[in-house]
Amino acid sequence: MRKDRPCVLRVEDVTMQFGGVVAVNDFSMEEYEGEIVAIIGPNGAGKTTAFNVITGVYAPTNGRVSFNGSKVIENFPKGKMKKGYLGENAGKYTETLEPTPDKLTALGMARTFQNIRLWPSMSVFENVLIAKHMKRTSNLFSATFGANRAEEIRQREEADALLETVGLSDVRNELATSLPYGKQRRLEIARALATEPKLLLLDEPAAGMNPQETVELTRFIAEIRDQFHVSILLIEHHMDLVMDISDRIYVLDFGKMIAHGTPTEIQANEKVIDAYLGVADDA
Amino acid sequence: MAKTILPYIISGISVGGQYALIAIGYTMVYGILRLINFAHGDVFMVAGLMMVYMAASMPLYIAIPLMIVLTVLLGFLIERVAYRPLRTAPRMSVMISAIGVSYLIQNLALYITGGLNKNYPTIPWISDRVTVFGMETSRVTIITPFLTIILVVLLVQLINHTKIGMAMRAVSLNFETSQLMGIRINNVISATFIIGTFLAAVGSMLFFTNYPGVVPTSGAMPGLKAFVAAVFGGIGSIPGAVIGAFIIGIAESLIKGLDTILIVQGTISEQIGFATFSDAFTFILLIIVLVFKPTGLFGEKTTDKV
Amino acid sequence: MKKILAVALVICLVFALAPMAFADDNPVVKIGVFEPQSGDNGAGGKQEVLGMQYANYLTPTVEIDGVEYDVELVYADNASSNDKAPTAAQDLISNGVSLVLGSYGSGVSIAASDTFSNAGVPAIGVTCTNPQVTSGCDVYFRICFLDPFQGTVLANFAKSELNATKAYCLAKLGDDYSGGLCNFFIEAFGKENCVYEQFPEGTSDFSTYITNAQNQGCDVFFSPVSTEAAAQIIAKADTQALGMPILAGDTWDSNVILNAAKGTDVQICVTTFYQEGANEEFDKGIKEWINSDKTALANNGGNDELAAVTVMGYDAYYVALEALKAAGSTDPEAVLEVLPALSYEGVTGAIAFDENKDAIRDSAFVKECNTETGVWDFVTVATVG
Amino acid sequence: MKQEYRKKTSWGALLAVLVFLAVVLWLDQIIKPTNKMYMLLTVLQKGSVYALAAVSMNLLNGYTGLFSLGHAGFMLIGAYTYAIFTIPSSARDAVYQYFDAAVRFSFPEALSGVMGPAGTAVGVLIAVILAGLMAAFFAWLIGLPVLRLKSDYLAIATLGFAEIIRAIFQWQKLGPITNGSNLLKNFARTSKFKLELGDTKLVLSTFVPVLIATISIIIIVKLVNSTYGRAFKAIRDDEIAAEAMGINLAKHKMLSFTVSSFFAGVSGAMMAMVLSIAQASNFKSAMTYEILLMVVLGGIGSTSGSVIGSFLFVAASEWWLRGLDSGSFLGISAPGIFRNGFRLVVFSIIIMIVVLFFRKGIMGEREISDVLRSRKKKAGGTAK
Repeated sequence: MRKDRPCVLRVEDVTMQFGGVVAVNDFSMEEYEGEIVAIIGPNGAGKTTAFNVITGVYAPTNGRVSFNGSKVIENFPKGKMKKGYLGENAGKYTETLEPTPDKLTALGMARTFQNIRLWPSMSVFENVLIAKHMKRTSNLFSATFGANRAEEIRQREEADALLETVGLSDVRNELATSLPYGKQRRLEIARALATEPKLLLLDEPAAGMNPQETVELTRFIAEIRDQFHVSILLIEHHMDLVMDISDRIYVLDFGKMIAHGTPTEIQANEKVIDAYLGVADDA
Repeated sequence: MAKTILPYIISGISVGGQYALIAIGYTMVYGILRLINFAHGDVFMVAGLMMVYMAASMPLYIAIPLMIVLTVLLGFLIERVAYRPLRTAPRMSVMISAIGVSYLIQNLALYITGGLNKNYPTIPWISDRVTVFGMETSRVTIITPFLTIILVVLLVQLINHTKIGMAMRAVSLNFETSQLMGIRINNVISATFIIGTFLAAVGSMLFFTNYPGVVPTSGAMPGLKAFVAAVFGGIGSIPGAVIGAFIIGIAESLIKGLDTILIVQGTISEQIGFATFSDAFTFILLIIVLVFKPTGLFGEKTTDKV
Repeated sequence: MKKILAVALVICLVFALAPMAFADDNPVVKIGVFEPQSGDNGAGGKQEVLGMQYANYLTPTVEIDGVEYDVELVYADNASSNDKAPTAAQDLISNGVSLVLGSYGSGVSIAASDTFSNAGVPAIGVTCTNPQVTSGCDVYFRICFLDPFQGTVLANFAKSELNATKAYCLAKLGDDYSGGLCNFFIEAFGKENCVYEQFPEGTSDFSTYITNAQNQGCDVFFSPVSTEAAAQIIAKADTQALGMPILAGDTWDSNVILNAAKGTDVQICVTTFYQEGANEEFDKGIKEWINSDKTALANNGGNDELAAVTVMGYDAYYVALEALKAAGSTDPEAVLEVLPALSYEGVTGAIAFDENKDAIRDSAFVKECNTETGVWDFVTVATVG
Repeated sequence: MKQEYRKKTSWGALLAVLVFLAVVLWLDQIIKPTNKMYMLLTVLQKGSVYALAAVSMNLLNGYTGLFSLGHAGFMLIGAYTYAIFTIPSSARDAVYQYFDAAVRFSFPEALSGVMGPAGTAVGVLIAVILAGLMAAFFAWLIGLPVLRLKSDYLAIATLGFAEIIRAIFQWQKLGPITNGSNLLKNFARTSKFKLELGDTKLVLSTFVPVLIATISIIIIVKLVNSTYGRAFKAIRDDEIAAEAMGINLAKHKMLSFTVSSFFAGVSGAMMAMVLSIAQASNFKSAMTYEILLMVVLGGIGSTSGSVIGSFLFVAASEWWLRGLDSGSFLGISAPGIFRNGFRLVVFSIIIMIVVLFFRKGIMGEREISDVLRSRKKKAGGTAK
């Protein structure tokens, strides 16, 4: 644990209910600068839901998320939810703060998706370039009438540089969705990096990859942490990868956090072995 | 007061019943295909036109069943030709196809009728004049709501208690899964279109008996309003569509009479011109519903998956 | 690539076809018929055209400056729609017409007036009664009376003959004819005694408007709307026992109304340009012609009951011939020059133009529908003193 | 592999545009209204109106993926704004026949008093821009509630708004401003656009609408190629990914919606100018459908496609297929079949064929420049 460093992400008592289903229940976690933290758990444990709450896709039923020391998401049960709320921390939070995902991205969070979501009609280069849109200083008029030329050139160069770094320069003008699977994953990460994040959230980056590709990816993730000075939060099923690169691991089961600790601790944890490793061998 | 308002309510209920019969077609198709079948209103108009031409050359007891059969056939064909090939295409393409079909039907009708108003044949008995609560009106006004409700009850029975009905419910819940479960999607969709157009054909008979002029654009507005009724009630829900249709029918009728009602009441002294908004009001209602309760009165909430 | 080729092919085709249209050098003089053949006023427009066709059938040639010309009627359908009107008008102009007749319905004439004026092609309004038709355009003439006149006649008739004290006026939204006529009626009848409502396009439910009239205690129902709407209003007035006479303008002088009103107990009075029977010989001739021509019969609504607009169309054709003769040329400019001084004795009366390019007419016929026999009964000739 | 970003001013394209404008100006002088070929000018005039309308709709439906059917409503606002502010004071009372006109100000008139003949042109220009701004303002008001709605709900809500706008503009109570449901006329219109240079009169009837459309379309193309245009496309391709990459959906959808409506308003003003009348009852949803079909014909997501689509649509329906309505077509004479309305039937069948079998339309998502470039490549052998 790197508690000496500032806390990048703090999640407190986050609960997400859909009707009567509690997808995430009182989940709390923190991540410190420069860490790679993994969330693991069997299918349906609520990992992606937790991700979606942190990135602002869903407004949580209850709980709070702080980013870089300031509160960014907060909610408490109200309306229909108030009656049906099944969590334990009702009344603890009193504010409603529900930013849209783009606001969080602007603050420095960037993510990838479990089922790759590249922009299909656009080239590899454009996919990265558009992620730079957020960093623009131009407005609609200056952009339309070409008054932002300097910025446009700079962003294009940055995008090209990024592609160079992640090793996708050779497919720069290909259609994003025509790339092989592994490269699409890599492009998605590059696109997220283009927003210049402090925290990178990777949703099952190794899903569907062969062992060879997984090894490469493991190295790649470690590389980008160092090169771009980002903290990384990832969901993953590939235990080799997780155990290899994670500094700490949180384990979810049925929406509840059942354990957290270093990879060695987790590997030794009885609960985890019962609930997860014992039941499902890593995929 | 009651005597002033009653005629508007009765006329509104009658129009509402006719909208309801069209709205069911919209709501069922949307429930299954997620498609606004823009051509549905035009099918309704074609049913009216067919009746005009057929009644001129054959007795009504042949013309009416034949008209219904042909209308159903048309609905079936439209699905086959214009929607089925686009089953896997984006939703926008299908909607554009629906708009294209609507455009084609209207232009075809314009060509055949020469753009002239066609007078709907008088169907005996239902178009007779009757007196209700001291108010003169035609019999069709009175029987429409009852007929509508009977048909809807029958339809709900069909959907709840027959195999095809169960299949329809399954498909509307989840298209892909039902397909995997061995439900013959195409048959279910065809059945939906057949039921929808059948009701539209019956509705057209009542509507045009009440308002006996058929022009190529006759179907557009009632169609749009019926769709709004379906959205209002919660798209996919048949009782919702029916209730929505009645609300819209009555509201529309009251809006047209609002100036008069207020003047008779003494609230205002001169015309304000609310009648101008009789069509627009339907859409105001629609937007209010969409903004505040996007799933309508009886619709179910769905969440997008990320 | 294939698509580009296809597009190129289409363009070539068009340019190959275009010159065909130029090769037309017979001694033909073209008269444009700017009338609705479809849409709301399609039925009325067709009846007006009938008169011109009959006149053309009787007099297919005209001698201009010593040369015998064949008269060709060139049609353009303005579809009763103001936005289609300018294109239809342009179509006639590009076809090289010497002058234009029409239209039934004032809105389309107003809409097209700019096009005519821009090209300098004179137009003669046959039954468009709105003042704006001629006041806003330097090439538009007209052979019928105007709405201020007609509205006053109708208002006077309602007051004195029908003893009405409160009138319900119904017009179509955005329709210059019905809206204008209602306005002038209201002006003459007294604003405080009138209820004025407008129905949007595509309205099929007139029952509410009838209820409105009943609820507000009106005693005359003034609705100078298109014949399409009229048929429905009459049907509803019958089933809802309207209980007051319906009054309308010249458009209602049509067998569409007679067919709709036959067998009902609705009282209908209209003002119009012509009373059937005023010229026996003409009546007989045109009826024979209508009955002998299947299309004409269909266009007249299936029987030979004459509409006033048909007779006006007939007169308009001869006014056009007179103008061509007087001009001694087929050039639109020459025709335009002679029009102001032109006069002609037509079936509907003497026709001459005043300084506003309007017909000098001071009388209108009032007719009432006989719901038993389904014909018009003559009531009176009305003038404004 | 890495390519230098070059400024996308293509001199070839600019030259082509200038030549085109010059040809239009020349045609304007030689073809008189009584000429058979005047239809060509009519097609150019109306075509440019619809081209701008289609391109602006394409910006929304094709590039941003927002299926909106409210275009006719915004065009109506544009047409009315333009008309109301360009009616000369001498003609006001004749136009507002039944009302006491509330607006008595005309830009061309006021400015021609200050700047002479040039003022008229500036006045017209200001009125056109104002027409766009009004439409954009209404779009902003409407967009606040409806842009949150998803695909077909958005379509039906915007369709509804267009109908509401139409009803408002027909309302008798607003008569002093809108002339009730009656038509507006006598405002500055293309048939009166002339430039007097000494003795020679330069007719500008076709040139002006074509020029306005050209400039507007160039601006839209520039927008589409800018960083904002890319953001719009990202929203179309995948809304969730776009939002995750920091693109503010609400803001960008609203931008696209208002810009699209601005140009819809401008095209509405042009429509008034070309038709020389403006009336609310003309701006029905059928107009929106027609524009949508033009976009589809040209290929959704292609600006050049929309332009080609609308010119083809207008030319076919106003000119080439006219014979289908009047008895003989391509030398075949069959008055029984080729009668009124047949043209539209044939036309709608063609459109259905495009919709069903050539779903990409004429251009797909490509632009003219792409097509030319790929041809050049082919011509140049394998050179990259």
